[in-house]
Amino acid sequence: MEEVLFFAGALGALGGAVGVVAMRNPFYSVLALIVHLFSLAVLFLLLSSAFLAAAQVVVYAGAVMVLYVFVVAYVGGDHESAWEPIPGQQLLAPLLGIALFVELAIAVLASSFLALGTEGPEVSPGFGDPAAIGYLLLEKFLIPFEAASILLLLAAVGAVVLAGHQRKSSPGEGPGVPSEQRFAREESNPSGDSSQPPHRRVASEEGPPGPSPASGSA
Amino acid sequence: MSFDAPHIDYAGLSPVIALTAAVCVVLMSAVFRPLRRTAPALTLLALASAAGLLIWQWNDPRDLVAGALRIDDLAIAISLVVLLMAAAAVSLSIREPAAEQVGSGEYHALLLGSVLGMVLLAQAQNLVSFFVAIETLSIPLYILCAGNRRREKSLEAGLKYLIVGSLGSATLLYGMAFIYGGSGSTDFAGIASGIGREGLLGDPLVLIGIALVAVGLAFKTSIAPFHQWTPDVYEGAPTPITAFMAVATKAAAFAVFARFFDLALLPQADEWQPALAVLAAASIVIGNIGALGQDSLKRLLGYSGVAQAGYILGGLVVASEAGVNALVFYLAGYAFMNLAAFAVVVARERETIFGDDIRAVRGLGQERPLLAWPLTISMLALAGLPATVGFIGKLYLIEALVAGEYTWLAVFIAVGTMISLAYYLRVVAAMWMRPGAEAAPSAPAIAGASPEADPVDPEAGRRLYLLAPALLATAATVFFGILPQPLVEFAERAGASLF
Amino acid sequence: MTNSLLWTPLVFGLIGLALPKRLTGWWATLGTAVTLGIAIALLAGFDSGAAGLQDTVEAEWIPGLGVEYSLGVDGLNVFLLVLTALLWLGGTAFAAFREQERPHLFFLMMLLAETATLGAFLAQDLLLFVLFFDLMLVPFYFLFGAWGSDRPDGVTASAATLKMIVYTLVGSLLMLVAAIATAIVAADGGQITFSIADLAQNPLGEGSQRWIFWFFAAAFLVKMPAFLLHGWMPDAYRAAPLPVLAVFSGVLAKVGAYGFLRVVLPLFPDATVEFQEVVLVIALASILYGSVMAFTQTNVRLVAGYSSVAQLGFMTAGIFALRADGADGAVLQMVNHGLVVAPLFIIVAVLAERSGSEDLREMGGMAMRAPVLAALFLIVALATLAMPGSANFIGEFYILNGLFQAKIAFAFVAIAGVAMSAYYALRLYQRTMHNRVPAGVGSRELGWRDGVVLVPLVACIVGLALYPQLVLKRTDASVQQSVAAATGKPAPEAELAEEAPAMSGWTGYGPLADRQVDELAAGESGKSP
Amino acid sequence: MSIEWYIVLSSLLFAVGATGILIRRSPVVILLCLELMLNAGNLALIAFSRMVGNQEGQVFALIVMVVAACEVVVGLGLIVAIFRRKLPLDVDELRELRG
Amino acid sequence: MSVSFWAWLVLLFPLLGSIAIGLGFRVLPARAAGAIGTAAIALSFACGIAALVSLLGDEPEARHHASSLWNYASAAGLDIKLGIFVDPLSIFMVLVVTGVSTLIHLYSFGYMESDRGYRRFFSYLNFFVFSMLLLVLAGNFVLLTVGWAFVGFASYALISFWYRRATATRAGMKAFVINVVGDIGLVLAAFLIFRELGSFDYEAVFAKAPEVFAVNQWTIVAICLLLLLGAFAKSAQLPLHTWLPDAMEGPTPVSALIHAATMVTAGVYLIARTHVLFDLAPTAADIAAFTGLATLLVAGTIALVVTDLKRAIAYSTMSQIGYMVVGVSIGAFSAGMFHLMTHAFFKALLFMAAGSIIAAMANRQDIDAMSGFGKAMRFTSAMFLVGALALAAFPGTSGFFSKDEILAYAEARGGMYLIFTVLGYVGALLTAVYTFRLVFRILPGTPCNPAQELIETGQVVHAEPENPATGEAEDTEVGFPGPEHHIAERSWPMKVAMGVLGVLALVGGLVQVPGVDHVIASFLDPVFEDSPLLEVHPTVGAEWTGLGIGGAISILGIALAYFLYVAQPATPAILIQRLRPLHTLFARKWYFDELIDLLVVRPALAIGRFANRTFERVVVDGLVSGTAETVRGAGGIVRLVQSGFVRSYALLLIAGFAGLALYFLLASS
Repeated sequence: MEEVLFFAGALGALGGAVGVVAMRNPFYSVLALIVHLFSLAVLFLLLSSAFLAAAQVVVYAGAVMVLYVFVVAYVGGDHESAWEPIPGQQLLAPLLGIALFVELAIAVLASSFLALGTEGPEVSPGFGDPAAIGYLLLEKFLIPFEAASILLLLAAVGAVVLAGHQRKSSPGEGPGVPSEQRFAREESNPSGDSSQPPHRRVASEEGPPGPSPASGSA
Repeated sequence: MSFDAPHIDYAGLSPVIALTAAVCVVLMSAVFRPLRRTAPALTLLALASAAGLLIWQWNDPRDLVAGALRIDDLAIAISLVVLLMAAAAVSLSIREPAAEQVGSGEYHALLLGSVLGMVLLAQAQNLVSFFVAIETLSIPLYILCAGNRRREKSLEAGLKYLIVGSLGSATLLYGMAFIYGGSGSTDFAGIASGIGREGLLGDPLVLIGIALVAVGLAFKTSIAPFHQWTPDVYEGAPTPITAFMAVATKAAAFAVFARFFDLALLPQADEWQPALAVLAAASIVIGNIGALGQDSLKRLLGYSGVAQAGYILGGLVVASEAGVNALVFYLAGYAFMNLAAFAVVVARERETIFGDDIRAVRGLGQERPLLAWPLTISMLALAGLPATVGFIGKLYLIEALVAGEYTWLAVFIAVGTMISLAYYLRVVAAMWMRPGAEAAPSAPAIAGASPEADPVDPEAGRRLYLLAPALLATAATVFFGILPQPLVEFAERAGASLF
Repeated sequence: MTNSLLWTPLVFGLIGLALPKRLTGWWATLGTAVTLGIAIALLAGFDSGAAGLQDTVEAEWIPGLGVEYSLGVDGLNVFLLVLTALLWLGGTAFAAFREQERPHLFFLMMLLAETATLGAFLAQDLLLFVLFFDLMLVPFYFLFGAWGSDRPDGVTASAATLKMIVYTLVGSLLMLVAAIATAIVAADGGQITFSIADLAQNPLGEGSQRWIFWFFAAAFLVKMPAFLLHGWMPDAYRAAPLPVLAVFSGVLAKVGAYGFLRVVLPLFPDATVEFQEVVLVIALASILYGSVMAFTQTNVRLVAGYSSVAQLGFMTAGIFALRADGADGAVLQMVNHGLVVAPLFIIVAVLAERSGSEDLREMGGMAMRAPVLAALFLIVALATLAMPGSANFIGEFYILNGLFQAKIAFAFVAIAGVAMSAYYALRLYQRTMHNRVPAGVGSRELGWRDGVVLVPLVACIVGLALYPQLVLKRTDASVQQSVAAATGKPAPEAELAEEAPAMSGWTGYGPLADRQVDELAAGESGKSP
Repeated sequence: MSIEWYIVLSSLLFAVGATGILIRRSPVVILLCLELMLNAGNLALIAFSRMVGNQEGQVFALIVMVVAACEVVVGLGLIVAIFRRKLPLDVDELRELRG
Repeated sequence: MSVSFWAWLVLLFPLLGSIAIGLGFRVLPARAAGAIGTAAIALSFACGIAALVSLLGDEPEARHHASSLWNYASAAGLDIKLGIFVDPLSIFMVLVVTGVSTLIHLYSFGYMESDRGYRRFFSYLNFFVFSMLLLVLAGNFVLLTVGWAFVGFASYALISFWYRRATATRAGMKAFVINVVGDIGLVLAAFLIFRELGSFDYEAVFAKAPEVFAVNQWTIVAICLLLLLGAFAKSAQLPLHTWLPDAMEGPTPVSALIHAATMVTAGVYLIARTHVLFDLAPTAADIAAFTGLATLLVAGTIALVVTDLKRAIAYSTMSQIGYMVVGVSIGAFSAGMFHLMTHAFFKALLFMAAGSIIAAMANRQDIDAMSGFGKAMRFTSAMFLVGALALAAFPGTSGFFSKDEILAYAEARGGMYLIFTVLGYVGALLTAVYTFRLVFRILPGTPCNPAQELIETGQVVHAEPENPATGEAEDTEVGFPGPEHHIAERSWPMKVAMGVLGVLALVGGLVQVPGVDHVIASFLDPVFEDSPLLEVHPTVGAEWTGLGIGGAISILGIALAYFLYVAQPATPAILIQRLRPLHTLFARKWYFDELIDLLVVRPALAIGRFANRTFERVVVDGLVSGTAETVRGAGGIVRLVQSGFVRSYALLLIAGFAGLALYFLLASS
């Protein structure tokens, strides 16, 4: 039973991951990541960390992914061209990936930790349940916990700062349209199906007429 | 399962608390219009108080909050360097376009946040707080680098920094995971005892973990070959931010580098010492030859930063008290040298149309001696010429290296210094000497020509908030070059706290 | 005393910044004059005969690193100090008589350079020595670069200077490493000290001596410069402003030779003996190559420059004869060469003003209207070629004698340089002063301004020619000590310096003693791969 | 199911994520790939925590999630800013800084 | 008043004179300079006499005094004092030098009268005398070297006295450099002496030498050969003689003083001075003797054919010095010195007369252009004739006694030394011929234009001065015997000087007539008493036979010359036709200049050019720029890798990790 679950989860996670990397359309990549996250949650469960599994589903698959979807929808998830400007990248990247995996795997398999071969020690039923984690967070890891909260705050501020409007649309907005017009444009297509974002540098050929995010959300 | 609240030593935590509070307060100031202008003042106040509190804790090392942090002289020393740079950055940020676009409040809040991260990092002795701290340090910097959204370069720098930085943290995290797995603990002490266990010493699992962590930290300290973000981000980011992170990030990262490797990973020293030595040598060479013929001063300083990081790493390689002393000393000196240079760059950026191009400082010797001298001395100091703190710093490092039987690395430092003269002196020559061959303008896009231009302030070179940091830093550079003993003792206290 | 000698110039320089432009030059000259006064007082109070240090200053500096602020005077450096002070007075005065752009900076740098140089000579702490050794370059970087002259063929002053700085720092940075290594290896684990005297007490093991020796040697040989390491010299010499060049080649080159005596011989005796021949070969190469180049050059500066290469070769050879007489000669020759080359460059400056060129082919016949200039130049030229009767001759005589007694073959090669020096020095004089006057050369008599600078220097040459014993007497004891440290032969008592009885040479320094040296050296070199 | 399996899986995921960063040019997708790597780290942490039988690893993982979220937020904000600035959303075309 | 006191004074006056004239060159009126100069030398001559007197005061074997002023350079076991050594030999030299110098100063007083560089000339001249005296009085080898080099320099300065003449400066350079080679020989000898004997002092050295060295031990031979190097360079012996003929570029009084009477005989003095060493190294002594012999013959042959008056006399000087060298080398010390003295007299005289004639010729020195001065300038001609007779060893003249004494001694030593006697007489024949060749070409016959003008108008021609060597017009700014020329007939100082010398040249030989008296020998012999060779003594009979042969040969030679140049003036041309190769060989001076040029000068310059054009550029600069380029290139690579592509940065990062991980995996146990 456990094996089945593991392989299911493993396949899901792996598939999701590969999907993220392989999908030409960012929108699909996001979806693939969601699959990946869900199957990871399953693995977490197998590793007797229920709370983490839950958090995974709620925080990630929930909140974060939604954020992604929105942004992709806003900036327009157009396909990226297969054109590779960096010589050798397409060749080296996979090779390095494999090398990376091999090295890590060797490290694991060659390790002399006997425990690696086991399923881990017997643990109390409370292992990894919210209470245990909570205690740890408030006792030993109080500082990281607090720090993380500050970090969240800062990140939020940052997001506002970056994504928010220019404070003063002073000269130097660049030779672009004045801000009002841009607003107008943004209002004009709220779902952001600006499949042709303004001012492109590289003419990227349209991908296969798959369902555009707009239609997807429609 | 009963909740036993950890003992919280508020005195020890006070600097952190102060900074945290400061972040919130400064943010508030952004919300209420009338308080807008007070942000810099508030920030300086916060930094000063934090510094005071740190000094109050001087020479009283102890663990805080269940060993998540440890406040000792190393942490305090590094934190002080960070605070110094932060204060300088605040001063340089006055009238900084980026600050105005981001909004003074947010800008300074983010700056403080990053400082908080660094202070935490300097104290961290637990993997979790280590990781959180390093992220708290980085994320605000990502934002600040992109701060001047009007300039494409700034955004590009932000994005690059974010992507590569996150990649670095991911690596770091993965390494931490392995080390945790190998030692079964997240506390540095626990790790040390864990990996030191009989039969497990030199286990591939742990070693790979070390490799991953090394990469992550090497990235933060811009050690080659993980340095490539450095020149780009330094050039793209708003100059005050560059000035800040050039030193502060390095300082904090090196602090935890030293703490983690010389404390937690000491049992494995024989394995990681050679590796780090090679990295150090690589960044000395790459940094120095990369800086040759750079026209952008910020870029030049970026590459030189890579080289300097290589020197500093030498202090860590030998895993000895002398090494850490040298490291701290050099970082402190580095702060002064860099500050002087960047202050001048900021000034010239604002008063000429050349931006940070080397042509911006041509003929500075006659035009603005008060700006020329700081830049000259900082260049000579970075080149390690005598009567500057740079010389003593190199001396200190070399002494540690030779004592630690890494003489070949010392030779590398010497050779690197020779190469570095070629570009440091080029800047000096531009300031004092007839243009000659320099004159042929190898025209890179002059910032002024593009619509991204920031307003020009012909008087910037006379503004006290730019001159003061430059002159003070210069004075310090020379003073500690001639009477280094105080700084040496400072460094020795710091080093003593690890061994 | 020593302290004031060291810091007076810098203090004057800093005060000078506050003065109005036209005064700075004179203020600086005054400063150098005061320094000279102190130096002479030092010399007057100097106890000849004594081998050890005198007027020492000891103070903690960086106890954390074992670095001490310790200065001292002994036979090795006392005259170099006086020479430094003297030449700087000359150079500064010469510059002060002329309009300088940015005088504040110029004279500040001049005086800073003087302090640094004096420091290098005074330092008795290895690291302090290295520090000053490097520091010397900084002011000269500015002086050469900012006040130097660009060449028509596009080699800018700053470029040439950069070349010089990087090239010479190659040596001195390695020397920094070597110095630290010396101290640490010597201390092995114990309290680190850089005090040269202490380090000399417990020499290092063979192995570490070998490479450390070469690091130091590299630094010194580049500074001189020696054959193959002189790549920086031609450009730098052509770029440099002449008054500065006068002090530069008058004094700085000697620091290298001095370093050998002060540092290398006492600290690395085994390596010294082991590599004696190698260094001698380099020295001979410098002598021959320098001379050959000197008589093919047409640029006056380069003639002087390459002649210095040859001269420094002689000094190196003298030192590495590893005999007291050779080393004595070397020290004497350092002083002489300084005294000769500085006026030479000043004369070059004067000539250039008259002929509007520094090329021999465009000069000539100037003696007619300028007999005084001609006479002074003649004296300088004769001293340069070590005319017997000049102190330079005594210097070379001692050097060659030492070499002859130690390594006869080398002496025969080296002496060829003497003949060549006769040719190039006289050629320099003839081509400028004699023969027909080419067009565009205005032969004018020496102005009193230049005379004031030149005559005293020449007077010193003459004076020393009449009584070289002045130097030898004071240097001998220390030199013997330094050499004895290397060869392991006990240093004879100091009275040798006072009044060497005719036969003492016969008894103590006859063939026997020399054969010992030879065997020693031979044995060592036999061992070395 | 022995811990090794989990670790090997996580390292595989890590490698895939890394590869993704190297071959994808859309900043959004690159962010996703970073997520992959962080999650690989999480998986490793949790597996190890199971192996050594203490929950510190799990807490660590939890914190990592938070951090990841922060990075995402900032990253996306940056992407929006770049989009606003009418620059192409392609990391290869942001290369004014080089040399 | 001790001997050494006087000796110091001897040194002092010329130095003072030189300095006084040199410093006062602006204020002193021209004549005053000349007067001071002459007076200074005269004074020092007087002191020389005084020294002689007080020297004669003490016992013959006690006649050597060393005295030193101060410690010149003594350290590390070397002991070099500023000391002099006075003994009959040095006093003898002092007297010859100062005596002749006084007369030549007097001569110059008139001869150089209208020269721009009048004061400079006397300053140099005094300095030369000082140097020469230093040379002969020096008490140790170092000081000897000093004096040695000083005279070298003085000769340089005076040769290139007319420094606008390219030929003059070149000649000066040549003389100086060759002399420096000689100095080097001396210095090396000094080193070797010090190595073996541990001292530079004459007394110590000569005292110790016999104890330390076995006869003909290689070291002592080496020492002597090195000394000879010095001696030959100075005394223009083969093969280092080439500078002497060129030295004639200098004003004629200079030729008379330096290149005939005094300096060039320094080598002879040196050999005599160090006879102790040469006694220990017979081989070296013989080498010296044979070199002298070769020189005297070669020079004689050349003198037969050169047409430049002064050069011809110069070559005869060479050959006469050859005699002296032979003399002192084979042991005829006093005879050699004696010849040195007489030679000083008549050769100086010859030069003075020649100078007077050349002045009359307006600086032309080509004998082909001269004739008939017998009528034009009676006094000069008379003096020239006297000098010629003495030089040709005409019976009764000074040369007659001195030269033949050397040959007689050689004959007395017998064995291979007979060669010297025989060839010496051959040389004597040559001497007589070439000397009277000059006489018969110049004095008799129909007067040439200048002579004619002199006879008719009593005016000396005022041709535009031109360089006799190149024929280009002189740049008279630095003078030359001046716009008007001075001949003995017109200027009393010249007349006096020549007159005195003429008398000396005639009767000077009478001080040492075999069987009659031997002033010189008895005066000098104490110096050489320790020499085994002193035992050798030609019998009076032998000497007289020798004198007879010598006289006969010289008369024969004169007759031959008369036949060739007066009786049958055509024959020389025919002979030249017949012996074309021989003549060219002589005329080209046995190709010595070419040889040296080929062996020394060209290679040196070639090396210089190579070093300058090739080595410096390629190797030295290559070393610098090469490294610089490499570094710069590497920098280029780094900047290339810094492509701006964030993904390639990531790639490098991960690659870096891969490498690091690999290392750690390998390091793992």
